[in-house]
Amino acid sequence: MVEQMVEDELLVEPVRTTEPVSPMSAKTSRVIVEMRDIVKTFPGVKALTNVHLTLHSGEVLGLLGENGAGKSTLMNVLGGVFKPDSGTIRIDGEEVQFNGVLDSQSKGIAFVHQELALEPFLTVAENVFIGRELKNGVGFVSQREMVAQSKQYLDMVGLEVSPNQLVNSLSMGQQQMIEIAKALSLNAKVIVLDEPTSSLSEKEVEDLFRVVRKLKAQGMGIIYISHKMSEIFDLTDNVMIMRDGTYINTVVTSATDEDELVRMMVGRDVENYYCRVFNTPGETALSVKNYVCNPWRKPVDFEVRRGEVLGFYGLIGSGRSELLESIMGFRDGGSGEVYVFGEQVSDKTDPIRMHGLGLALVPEDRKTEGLFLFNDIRFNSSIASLHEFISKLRVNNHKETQIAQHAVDSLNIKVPSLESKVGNLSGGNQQKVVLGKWLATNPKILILDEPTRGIDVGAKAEIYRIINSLASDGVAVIMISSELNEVMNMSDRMAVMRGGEISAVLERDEFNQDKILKYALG
Amino acid sequence: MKIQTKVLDRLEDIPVVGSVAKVVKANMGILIGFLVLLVFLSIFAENFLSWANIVNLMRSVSTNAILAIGVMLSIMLAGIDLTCGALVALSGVVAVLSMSQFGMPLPVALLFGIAIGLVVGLLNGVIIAYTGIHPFVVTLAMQSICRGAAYLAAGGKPVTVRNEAFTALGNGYLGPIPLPVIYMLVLFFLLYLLLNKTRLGRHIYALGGNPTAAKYSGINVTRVKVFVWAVSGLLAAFAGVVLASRMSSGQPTSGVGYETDAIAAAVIGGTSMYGGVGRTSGVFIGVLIIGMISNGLNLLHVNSFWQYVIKGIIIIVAVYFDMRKNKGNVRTGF
Amino acid sequence: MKIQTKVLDRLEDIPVVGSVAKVVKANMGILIGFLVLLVFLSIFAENFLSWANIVNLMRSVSTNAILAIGVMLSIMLAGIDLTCGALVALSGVVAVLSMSQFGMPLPVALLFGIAIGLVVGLLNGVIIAYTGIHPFVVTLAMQSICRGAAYLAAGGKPVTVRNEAFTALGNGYLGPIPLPVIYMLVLFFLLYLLLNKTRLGRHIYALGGNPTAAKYSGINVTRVKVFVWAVSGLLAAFAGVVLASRMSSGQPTSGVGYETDAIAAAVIGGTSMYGGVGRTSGVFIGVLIIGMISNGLNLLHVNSFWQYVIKGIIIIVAVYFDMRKNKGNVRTGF
Amino acid sequence: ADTSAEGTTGASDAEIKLGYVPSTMNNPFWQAILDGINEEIDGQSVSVQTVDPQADQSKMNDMVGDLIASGVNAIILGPYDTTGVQPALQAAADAGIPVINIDTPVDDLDLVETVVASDNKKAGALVAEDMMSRLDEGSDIAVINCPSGQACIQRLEGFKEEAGDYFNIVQELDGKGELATSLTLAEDILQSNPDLKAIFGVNDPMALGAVQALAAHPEMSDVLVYGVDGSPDGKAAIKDGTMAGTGAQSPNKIGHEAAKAALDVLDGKEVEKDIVVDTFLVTKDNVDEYGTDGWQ
Ligand SMILES: Nc1ncnc2c1ncn2[C@@H]1O[C@H](COP(=O)(O)OP(=O)(O)OP(=O)(O)O)[C@@H](O)[C@H]1O
Ligand SMILES: Nc1ncnc2c1ncn2[C@@H]1O[C@H](COP(=O)(O)OP(=O)(O)OP(=O)(O)O)[C@@H](O)[C@H]1O
Ligand SMILES: [Mg+2]
Ligand SMILES: [Mg+2]
Repeated sequence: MVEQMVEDELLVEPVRTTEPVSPMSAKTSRVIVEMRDIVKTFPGVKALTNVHLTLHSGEVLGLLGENGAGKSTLMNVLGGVFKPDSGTIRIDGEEVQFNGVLDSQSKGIAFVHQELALEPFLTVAENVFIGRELKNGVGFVSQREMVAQSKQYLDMVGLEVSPNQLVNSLSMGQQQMIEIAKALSLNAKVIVLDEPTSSLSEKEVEDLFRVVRKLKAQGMGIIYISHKMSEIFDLTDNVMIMRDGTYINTVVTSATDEDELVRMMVGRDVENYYCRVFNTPGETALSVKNYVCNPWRKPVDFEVRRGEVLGFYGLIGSGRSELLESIMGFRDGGSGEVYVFGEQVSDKTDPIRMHGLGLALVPEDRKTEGLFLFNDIRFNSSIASLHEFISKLRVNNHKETQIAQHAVDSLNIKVPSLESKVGNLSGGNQQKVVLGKWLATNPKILILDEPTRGIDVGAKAEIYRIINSLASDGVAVIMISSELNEVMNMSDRMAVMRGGEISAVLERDEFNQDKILKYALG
Repeated sequence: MKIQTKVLDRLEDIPVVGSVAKVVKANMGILIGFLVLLVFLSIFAENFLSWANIVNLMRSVSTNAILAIGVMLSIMLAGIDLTCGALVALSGVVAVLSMSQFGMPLPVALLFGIAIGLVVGLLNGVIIAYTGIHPFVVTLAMQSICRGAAYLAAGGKPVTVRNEAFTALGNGYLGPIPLPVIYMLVLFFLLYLLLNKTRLGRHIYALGGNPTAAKYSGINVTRVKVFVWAVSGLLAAFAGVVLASRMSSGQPTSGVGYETDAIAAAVIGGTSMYGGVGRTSGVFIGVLIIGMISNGLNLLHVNSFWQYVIKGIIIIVAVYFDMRKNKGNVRTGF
Repeated sequence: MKIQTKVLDRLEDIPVVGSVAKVVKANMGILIGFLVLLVFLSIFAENFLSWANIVNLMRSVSTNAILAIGVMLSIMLAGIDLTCGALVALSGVVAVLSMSQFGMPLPVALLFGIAIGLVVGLLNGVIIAYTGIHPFVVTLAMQSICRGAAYLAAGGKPVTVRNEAFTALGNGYLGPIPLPVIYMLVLFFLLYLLLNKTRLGRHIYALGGNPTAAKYSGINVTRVKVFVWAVSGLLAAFAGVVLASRMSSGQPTSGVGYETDAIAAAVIGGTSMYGGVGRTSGVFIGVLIIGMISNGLNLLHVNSFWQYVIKGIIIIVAVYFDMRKNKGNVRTGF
Repeated sequence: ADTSAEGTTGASDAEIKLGYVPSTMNNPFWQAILDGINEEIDGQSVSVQTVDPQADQSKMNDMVGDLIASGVNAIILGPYDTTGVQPALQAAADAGIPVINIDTPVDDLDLVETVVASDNKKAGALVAEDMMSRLDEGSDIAVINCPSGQACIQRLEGFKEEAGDYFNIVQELDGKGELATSLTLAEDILQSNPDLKAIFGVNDPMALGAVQALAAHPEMSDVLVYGVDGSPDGKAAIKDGTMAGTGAQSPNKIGHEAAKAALDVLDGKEVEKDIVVDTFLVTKDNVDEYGTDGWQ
């Protein structure tokens, strides 16, 4: 692993320009944020080495880099979460020292974190104003005022939930929108969006972009981190590229193309992005009939065969995760007929039984559902396949290391060693660890819930390649995704969900963006 | 249960009825348990509903109530406060000694007794906030320290003082209502204001619900923690002083295991040990239930050994019902 | 400290030395505390290092050690077991009564005494696993129930039995080593095997680290929880029977507060109250430290009241050092 | 027969209800008093209601309130703290319920009808006396005390007053009134005091802890162990020769006397203000007089 990192570094000598180019679209704009020579080290990891960043008012600056390149760390420095080891930050030309999140907020910086950070037991309105609760004349918190004002921000992002609802009852996508509404409510000068669309689908992304463009027009500076190239080209004025904690370059978006960006980011060309060889599917692996997750939902039917990829597309909250988690037995209250390789599984399924039958589900929320953040890579990647190396009071350490090392190698996980704590990895690398854990179990039916959430382009191609080879080996794959391109390119067939129901199951030759969106939106 | 809840939803829009309806809805599970217990005892325990017994019951729950307020706050942060029982003893001893040994005037002595609680509470809070040691461990160790200090200060035996005004503090009445009951009600009202009307209250919910999010939201996490344990210490000391007044003496042995009843009351009242969830009204009902178990079983002539068994069973059943009712709203991370 | 750690890293590659070096490294923080205490007591407390006192010390820690194993497992799941002290009393009473009252032969009586612990532990585990009520609440309530049951069974007074074989169980020797010490060592070895050499052990770490992820990883969460609390109950009952044998009687009042010492030992030994972290060797050292505090202070003729204070301070300091050493590896979610 | 309890309503005329308020039910001593009470009222239409204040004076006060509310006719009460019990006594007086004070006299004797007590101080003194007769002046002795109980404090006081400077008390530790804890303490005491001549356990369970510890130290078999209580287990140990003596009280007799006094007061009869139940020393010489099956 370590050697590999060194190798990557040698491939291309990064083009280092000391002076980042200024956005050509905003000649009159002023510099709001200037970060220079930022250095940040964690025990054993140099996360940032002399990184610069310049942001103008009215600019949308894309921040691009592989998983673990240091994007979030740089933003955490700007957001007052981490203190840099050295380097300077200027806001509106004035040098600042942040001693915490509040300092940064008070300088007009709003931050939507990569990992959701909402209060589960507070209402939507309370979450929007957390830390800055509105007061009434007596000095007490004014619930009414907060509800009224938050409504305004929810409308802005186009989210239809009641401000009085508890956040723990919302889906991930909805929560992400709330984070954005919360950032908007700060009325900041700068807004940092760290992978805000990782669990949003097209419609919400559009809503978000509308908002971002409006803010930009108002002269706000926006830093936008994403691994989705289409978004970068859609939205940003300039793109700054980072690799291995160093600053590589800043380019004008309209003057570059995807290949160039990828090359700067990864240090090599990435070919065959969606590599999928379609074979004739085999026997039916999983068949679901008359299934309801909740008594108030209409029943759904679908099946997936060996060697095919069944895509699940839908808007956020359309119930994709809910359906498949319920079938796997992770949620109570589901009922209906489930057949695995023709054999009926009793109505009330339980996850251990399903795993035994060769099913595996890579969950959507890596932090809470996927990872043991305080344990190391070795532990995390082997926990689902213990029977392979522990039996009768004997632990085959060699085999265990092999499993972990295989995950690291095959998914190109960037880690100092197998003993690194998973909680310290970058978001994308964490996602790979979760994937590795399930691949190690050699499942016959693999359910992937947003498998490329937060994964960089290079690794995405890697994951697509793995999906393809699994399918070729006769594994039945179900892939839930909010990225239309991904589902369209990777699936044999696609189930579109809307309001908890499957509104259509489309064959590959029927794939058509408008048609799919029509079924998704209703 | 569906239907009742819906009716309550409608009622919420009517002004005064509304807030009552809200309280009832939030406490549905535990209220049913409370009512069952109430009706049962009213029928089977002679004199249970007599004014004399009600006064007696309310006075006897007041100590636990005051402790439960502090303990509840600590539990809302997914922590705990095990020091409070020992602090009851220490503060009582200190207050009494201040008068009997050092001849301080009553107000100064009271201040002293209460101040010791504040100091211990602050110490708890600071250690918890700055070292990251789990509150269970910190407050457990502090319990041992406070108990030892109480014994040392008192020389191992109860210390007494004769002071009318001091005695009145715990034994007096305001009209027909014992003073400790008044204290309890006032403190519950303050708790209500804190949790529902202040920023700090929101921050307590936030910190308990998701510490990372709280940090990212710019909440001063350290201050909230220190505040909570300091208040809990302060309240325990206040309860201790009142208790000492009721007995005209400071007993180094008093308060043993009081934290247990306070925790039980908080948890029965819907405070979640996973943090982030708690209601003032719930804790009040929890305190009443714990008090009624002991009072009621005594009135029913139940053997004290059986009381242990019955109390254990009631706690589990009560918490279970509260959780069932609030399913989905309460974390069952466990 | 950096340098030592590096030296230890190198040593790890050598076979036997390696595992010792690993243990030393993992327990660095607490080992230093342990050695400081050891050296201090060796110098100042007469007879501390005499063979007789070492035997005495080891025997006296054995009860706490056995309890600490169970309690540690429960803490590793971010839970707790507060029932164990009361179970010590209940199982002792049941074992003695089985012989004295019902004339059962010794092995049957022992089985009975231990079985009661298994039943109570299973009950704890089942309630915790199926209802989602926090272990603190469940085991606290069960503590009350067991204590009551012990009093009821014994009729409120100690029950005695004269049986040579029974008495030997707790008072006998294997060569120069008291039997309870042997039990303790065997149980620690089993704990080591469980945590390091079995799938169940991994599952315990996983479940404690992240219950949701454990569920999604296909771990039978329910079974692991039931197992842990059942084992803890079983161990407490075993400790209770051995203790009863040492006293030749079942005392319904025994074991009060034992859970506290067991928790302290586990936590000093590096078990994290946030779950997911714990080492067999650490708990062993933790048990020794807790035992040495009391034994050493007694040998130094320190007054009981001061002992409370000193013990509290040592617990905080010891846990603090352990956390500092393991910084970054230990959760301070709080 | 109900004359003096007009203040309480709801008590049925057919039956007299007595309230029994011990310091704690977790100690066989108080259980033995209850046995005495029950024997005394056997066959009469009298019932006893027991509460358990768990060695906590404020709980005791609350529970006396419970008893008053439940309409008892008289209360037999052993205070945990002689000062702190005042509000409870006052409440009973206000409700017109007579209180029979047992075990330890309360501070304000005007509020109780009579005191039925065995002298705790004397029990300690008796132990000191016997110990002095058997050991040389200046001998090392250790005490296992239970400072959380006032009876224990008084026993030790009596012991120390009687013994003066005669003994060298090398150690005084908190055995929590309980056997298992005392067992560990006694082991430590034996380690650090090779010249020890005697251990005074301030109640029998603590003394028995010392006995168990000594069993593992044959080389120190001449260490004398004393207790206070006269519990069946204690007397059995004396008979075995593992314990030297115990300052015996007669909880049984206290129970009888207290119940009798309560019924007399309710009948309107005069009762003596101070009923002393004898305290005496049980040693190997006289243990057979009392038997080891029960309390005396
Ligand atoms: N708290 C921490 N402790 C130790 N190392 C850390 C910590 N946080 C981040 N790192 C390391 O710093 C490096 C940069 O991480 P960062 O999260 O900034 O990456 P990123 O560019 O945001 O990646 P991604 O696209 O996957 O989100 C990684 O190697 C990561 O392991
Ligand atoms: N824990 C929960 N409690 C209550 N309701 C929930 C919960 N999780 C999801 N929901 C609701 O269930 C519906 C389906 O959510 P689900 O997460 O399955 O959607 P999804 O299609 O996977 O979308 P997303 O991309 O947002 O994850 C949503 O309306 C959501 O509000
Ligand atoms: Mg990131
Ligand atoms: Mg989803």
